[in-house]
Amino acid sequence: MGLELIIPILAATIQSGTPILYATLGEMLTERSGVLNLGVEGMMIFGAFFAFLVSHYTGSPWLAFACAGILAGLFGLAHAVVCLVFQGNQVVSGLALTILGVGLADFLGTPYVGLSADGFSPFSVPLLSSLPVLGDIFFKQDALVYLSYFLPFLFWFFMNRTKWGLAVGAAGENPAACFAAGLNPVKLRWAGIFFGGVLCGLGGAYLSLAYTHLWTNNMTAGRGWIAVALVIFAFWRPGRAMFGAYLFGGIMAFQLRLQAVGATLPSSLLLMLPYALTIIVLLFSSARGKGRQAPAALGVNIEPGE
Amino acid sequence: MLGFTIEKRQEPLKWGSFFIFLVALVFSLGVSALLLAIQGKPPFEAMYLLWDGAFAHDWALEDTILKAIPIFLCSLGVAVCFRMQIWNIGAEGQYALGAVGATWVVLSMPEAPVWVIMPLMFVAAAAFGAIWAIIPALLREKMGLNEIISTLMLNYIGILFLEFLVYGAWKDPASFGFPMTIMFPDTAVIGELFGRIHWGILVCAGAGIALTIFLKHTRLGFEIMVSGENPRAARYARMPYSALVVLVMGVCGALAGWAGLIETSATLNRLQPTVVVGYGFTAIVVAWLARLRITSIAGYSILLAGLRVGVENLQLELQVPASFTGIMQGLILLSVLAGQFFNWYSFQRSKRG
Amino acid sequence: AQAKDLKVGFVYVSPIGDAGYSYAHDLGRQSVAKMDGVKTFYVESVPEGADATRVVNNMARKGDDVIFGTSFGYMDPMLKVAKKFPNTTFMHCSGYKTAPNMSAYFGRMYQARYLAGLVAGSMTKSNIIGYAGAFPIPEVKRGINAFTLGVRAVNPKAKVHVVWTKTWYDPATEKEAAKSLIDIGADVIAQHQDSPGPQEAAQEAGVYSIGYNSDMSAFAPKAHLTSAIWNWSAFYPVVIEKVKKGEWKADNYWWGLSEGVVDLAPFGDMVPKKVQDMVNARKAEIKNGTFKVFAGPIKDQSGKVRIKKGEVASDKMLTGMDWFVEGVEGSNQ
Amino acid sequence: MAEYVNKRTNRGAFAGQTPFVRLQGISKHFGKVRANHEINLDIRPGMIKALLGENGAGKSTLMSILSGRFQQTSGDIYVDGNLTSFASPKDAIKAGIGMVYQHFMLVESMTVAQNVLLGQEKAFLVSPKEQEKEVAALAEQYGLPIDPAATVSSLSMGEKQRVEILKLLYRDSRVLILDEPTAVLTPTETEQLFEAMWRMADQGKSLVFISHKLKEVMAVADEVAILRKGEIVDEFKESDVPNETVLANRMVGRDVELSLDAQPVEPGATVLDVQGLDGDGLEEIMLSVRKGEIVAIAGVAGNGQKELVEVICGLRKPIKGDVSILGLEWHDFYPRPPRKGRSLAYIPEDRQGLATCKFVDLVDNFLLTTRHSFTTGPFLNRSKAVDTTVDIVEQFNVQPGHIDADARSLSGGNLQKLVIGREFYRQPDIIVAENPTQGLDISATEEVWQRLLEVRNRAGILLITSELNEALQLADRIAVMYRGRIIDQFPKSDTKKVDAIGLMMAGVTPE
Ligand SMILES: Nc1ncnc2c1ncn2[C@@H]1O[C@H](COP(=O)(O)OP(=O)(O)OP(=O)(O)O)[C@@H](O)[C@H]1O
Ligand SMILES: Nc1ncnc2c1ncn2[C@@H]1O[C@H](COP(=O)(O)OP(=O)(O)OP(=O)(O)O)[C@@H](O)[C@H]1O
Ligand SMILES: [Mg+2]
Ligand SMILES: [Mg+2]
Repeated sequence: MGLELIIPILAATIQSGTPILYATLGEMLTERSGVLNLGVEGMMIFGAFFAFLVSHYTGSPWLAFACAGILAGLFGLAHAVVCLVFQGNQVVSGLALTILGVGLADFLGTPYVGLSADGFSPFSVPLLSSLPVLGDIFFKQDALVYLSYFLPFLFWFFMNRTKWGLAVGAAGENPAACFAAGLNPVKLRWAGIFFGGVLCGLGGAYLSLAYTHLWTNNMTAGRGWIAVALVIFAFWRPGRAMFGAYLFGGIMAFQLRLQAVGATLPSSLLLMLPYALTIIVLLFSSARGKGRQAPAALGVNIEPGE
Repeated sequence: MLGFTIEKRQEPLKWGSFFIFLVALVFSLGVSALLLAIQGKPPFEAMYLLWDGAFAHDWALEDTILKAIPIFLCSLGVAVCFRMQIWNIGAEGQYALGAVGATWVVLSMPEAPVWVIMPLMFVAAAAFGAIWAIIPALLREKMGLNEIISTLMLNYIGILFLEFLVYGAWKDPASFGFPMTIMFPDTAVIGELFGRIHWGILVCAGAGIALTIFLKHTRLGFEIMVSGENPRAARYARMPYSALVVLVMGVCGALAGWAGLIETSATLNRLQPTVVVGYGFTAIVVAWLARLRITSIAGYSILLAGLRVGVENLQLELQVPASFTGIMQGLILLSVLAGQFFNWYSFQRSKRG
Repeated sequence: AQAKDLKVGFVYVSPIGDAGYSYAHDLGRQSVAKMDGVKTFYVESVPEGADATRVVNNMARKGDDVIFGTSFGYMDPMLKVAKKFPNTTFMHCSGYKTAPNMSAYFGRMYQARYLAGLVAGSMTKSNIIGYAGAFPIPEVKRGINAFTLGVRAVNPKAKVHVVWTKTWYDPATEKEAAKSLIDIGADVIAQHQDSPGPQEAAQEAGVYSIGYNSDMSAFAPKAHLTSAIWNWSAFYPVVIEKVKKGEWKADNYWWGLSEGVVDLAPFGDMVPKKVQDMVNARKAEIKNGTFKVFAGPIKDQSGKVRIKKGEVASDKMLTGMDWFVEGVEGSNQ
Repeated sequence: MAEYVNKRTNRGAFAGQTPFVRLQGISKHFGKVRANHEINLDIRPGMIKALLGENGAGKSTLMSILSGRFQQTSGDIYVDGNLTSFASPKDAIKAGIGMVYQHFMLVESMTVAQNVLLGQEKAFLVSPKEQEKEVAALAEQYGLPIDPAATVSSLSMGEKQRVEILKLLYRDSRVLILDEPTAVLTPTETEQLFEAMWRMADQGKSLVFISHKLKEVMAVADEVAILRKGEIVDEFKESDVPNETVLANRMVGRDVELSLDAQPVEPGATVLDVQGLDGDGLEEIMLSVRKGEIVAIAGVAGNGQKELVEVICGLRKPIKGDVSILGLEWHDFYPRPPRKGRSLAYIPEDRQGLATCKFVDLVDNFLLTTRHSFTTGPFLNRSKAVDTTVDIVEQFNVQPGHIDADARSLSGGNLQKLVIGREFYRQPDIIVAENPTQGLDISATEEVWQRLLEVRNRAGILLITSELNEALQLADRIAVMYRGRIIDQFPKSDTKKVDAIGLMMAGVTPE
């Protein structure tokens, strides 16, 4: 494969990695606040549907993008009610959220299948896009991709350099300490779940506004689960989330092109590649023991009156 | 703030917990009915149809139980892992591998008599499922690889492996190119026991009882319980922690493998990709709802199976879309989960102003 | 004259909201529902296998007079149930087994595919045509083969590259598959999935596209050459009419262009008049039976002759078509 | 043993001022448990008030109410004479009240500065440099040296405590509550803490000091209040604090002996022999324990004791050197699970996290290390274990004696008694006890010491302690550890060396 095929693969890598990147950062934020939310898939598809819906009726992709995030975040709050108020098990609640979200999006979305809506299209960034190689890979994408370039840094900055970010992190590491310091870890977790949900919704919106300009049922097709896995893969660090999302998207893009050039391997085997490689890459990095630990209180509910 | 404070109970509710469960169930059914009413469907009739299609007739109950069998087996295994705080979400892949293992036996000795082929199918399904579970167990213990991620990825790989075989080497030449193996010979089919219920249900009963005894009354069961409660204490008490991890994962894989075998042999009579329909994920939900208790797992398996079966009746009679199953399932889960709160806590009118 | 309504049930493999295969069947159901003295029912998202048996069984038990199962995997389940309900009429789509009260039926989509192939072969400049396939099953492979035969009939140098997505409706992946084909130089993209993702990819890249299921021109007005489309409304009401009149008998219904079950969507403006005329002429020949798509000699990928000169592929061979014709590039698994 | 010299300078300066805080009729119930009952207490500026009481007397609960973590069932809190109520620690912090909990409330993965400023950052954007500067200045002001940029997980217990205190000082707390602050500290660290406390009191702050160590209470406290079963039974002002014995008797409600009579026993065979153990921070460790003797390893926590104990107890593989236990090489001894006879018993410092399972009942906790004595074939004979647990609970005076209660419902002292009873059940030949009385009250401490002395007749004991007093009370031989090495070993009778232990612990070798 020559450069003329590698550049499109890398450009496609970024595109297919972007929705996963948004969702991974969303789940990462929620987990950093100490809550495991396996409802990523549900929130993503919720976001994808409402993004499409709003754009279809208003013709404004940006408005649609924002609405998708907010609505997905609100939807995610069901998880907060169950886990933060009623002390429900986070694993089941998240699974339930996925089941409910996929069901609702399906239920509400059926009349809109096959319609189209305005969305984001690629444009070249002046100057930067004329860079050799890099320009073609990074700077001929759509606005949401450009936005996502900043996201890991913003995430890092928020968690490490802002008052609220540090507080959210404390709620995930040691809610009792957080409480004793005069903060309210339960409120912080509400925020973690909401804004995590917002990011997941934005990831979903990317699928129906930028990746395609369409809505169909089951549009997320398992990407939410990949995001959950990538949070662990990334050791809860935003920079590595970017790496993980692009790695995954890259292998996906690569295997399709391998088929396109006429490889005769059975497609089942090629499709295994992204999953197998995720394990292998993770093995190498965890063997080197370079992981940040999971938030210490991840998945543990804050009991009332403690 | 609202004039109420939350009090922790000294003892969890016993019979009250069943009542709470019923209230939560009724609540979620009420919300579902409301959704239907908004759509202009008759809500009470809908709830009746749901009941009718899932439990009210012999055939309905049979359908429900048939569907509950694989869910129960997967859920048993998942619950054992969760008891040890091993987050195995790979039952789906282990189920697929079990189906592959059983089919492998059938394809390699289609002529063998039933007393050879059947036991070997069970051995192979258990072994294949167990291997698929033990890989992540070993990766976890030897290389420190998080098992959530490895079991999740192995789900995809296992299912694709099944597809690889069925689309390729194992394809029935007489299937007109469709991805399916040959029909199993009668010797390899799990037969009916009473009504349409096949004797796979005996496997469930056996596995349930054996597992209860194992967990409650054996030393290994005790060690698993302690390792789940406090892994550090397990190490302190010199329990073979890594070996236990491999053991519970192996048990889960074997049980999920059997579920795959039973589904392939008893209901499909051949292997095809559609054997994989998400029982492994439903099992996780069931295990948690049942709070990892084996008797409750049986109950919740039947409940969730009944829901899936009953909603078809809704579709047939009221043209409610299939996605409504998901909505109802999600609502029931969330409200039962929230309701469990009252097992341990109560709201008390606060004494201070 | 309506003593009792005729009850007709449909079983779909995917949600009818998929804008594709099940949706097309459901349009057919809707035209049945408009008939006098007929009531329709359906269950969607029924997995092939055990669930299908249960659903078909329940429909029969509830007194449906005619049951349509629209996916290949329903064949054995329907056969099982058909034995138990001899007074119910069973119609199974895309299979080959029949019973005294069960027919097989399908549409000759490959005829429309062949015509689409003629268009694609005339329009390509790079001589590379991309084809995004769903699953490597005979129905899809038959379509790819017919399409390729069409392409090579007008352009023997052209090749058809196939990418499998293993999805029926994942717009993102399907679009990505189309992009991967465009990256290797394809300038016409055809598809056999239900989402218009590949159409979008073609439009964005400025290449041509060919749709499937229904007229997909709305999604890619600048790229869309034509679509190979289903029209089940031409079939279902006819069957019901037969049942009502008591004329129904078990058979193998394979309807095609001539009955209107499959068709080609209107051409895009960019298709030259000359090409349109050529395709329409061939269409007429197929309709009146003077032209057969799978008429020998036809070689497979390895150059081996599969259909000898002077022979025409039987329906049985078409049903189980598991190889690619010469000119297809890619794995057939 | 070092006597603390009170270095307060202006104790009298705040006399007669109105109390910062007045508690009136405070009661607190946990379900049926009455943790506090009708408590009245004044906390006055410039005073160090000691709270004394047995385990479970209600000290921590009372202070948690004051710091806003718990809400009282009834009763009033007055701050500066005004009735107030605290819905959360936030309110208490605002009122100037802060607490250092027995189990530190720190975010281990954050830096010292981040922890100190947590929830108190002045601006939305946070600059680590600024934060560190600020914390360094504060530390300087109160004489609490610490590296503000260090990650908390890398700190010693004493340093963590300093972070906790800095947190309170940063919040301008006027009332600082310290719950058993010295339990985890080394003598030097304790001394530093006291100096800091005096300095704070001299600046007019109020301090509440909870401790089980009467010597410390006598040294630092201006006032003493004694709790028993949730009620205040005695209060002493500055002038009339009585002596240790009286305090102890008031606390327990009966006469207590404050010292033991440890008659030496004739030592027998060697049960533990460590030769040239190296690696994991350890250097050339030579150590042996014989039956009938108690060898104490004294030293500041974090000087390799943990690693040494883990190797001896089988939780860590020896990297280099020989460890032989009961005549068997480490690798021959350790594949075996714990069994009755010819075995080693380990009484870890972390009773709740390591030695027991919190959410499991006493029988299962008993079975933890004795399970092989109750196994037939693959099965576990639980009914036999129930009988034995009942015996042990009775014999070792574990209160309350419900064997179907969870381990977490036991107080620290009673849990320790259960652990000791369990470990002795196997009739071990060697016992490794790690700070066995940490956090225990006087009577529980006394009981544990007695048990260890009794068992010496048939076992050798390795005692790891950071408390000099404990080593002196129990040991026949003392080894001092510093930076992974044993820098000296001597019998207790060598008074000259015994006097120099404090210096040795700081790495200074006499001569
Ligand atoms: N969260 C709680 N839930 C139930 N009971 C509790 C709780 N906290 C404390 N108690 C009970 O309240 C009583 C007082 O406990 P507290 O911790 O205040 O004692 P303490 O004097 O601090 O003991 P120690 O000297 O061991 O620290 C005990 O009987 C204890 O069992
Ligand atoms: N969640 C709880 N439910 C019931 N009792 C509890 C709970 N948490 C704590 N307790 C009780 O509170 C008491 C005090 O708890 P704490 O953690 O202070 O232990 P402690 O007795 O002070 O032991 P130590 O001083 O060794 O830490 C314990 O004796 C225990 O009985
Ligand atoms: Mg206390
Ligand atoms: Mg205590």
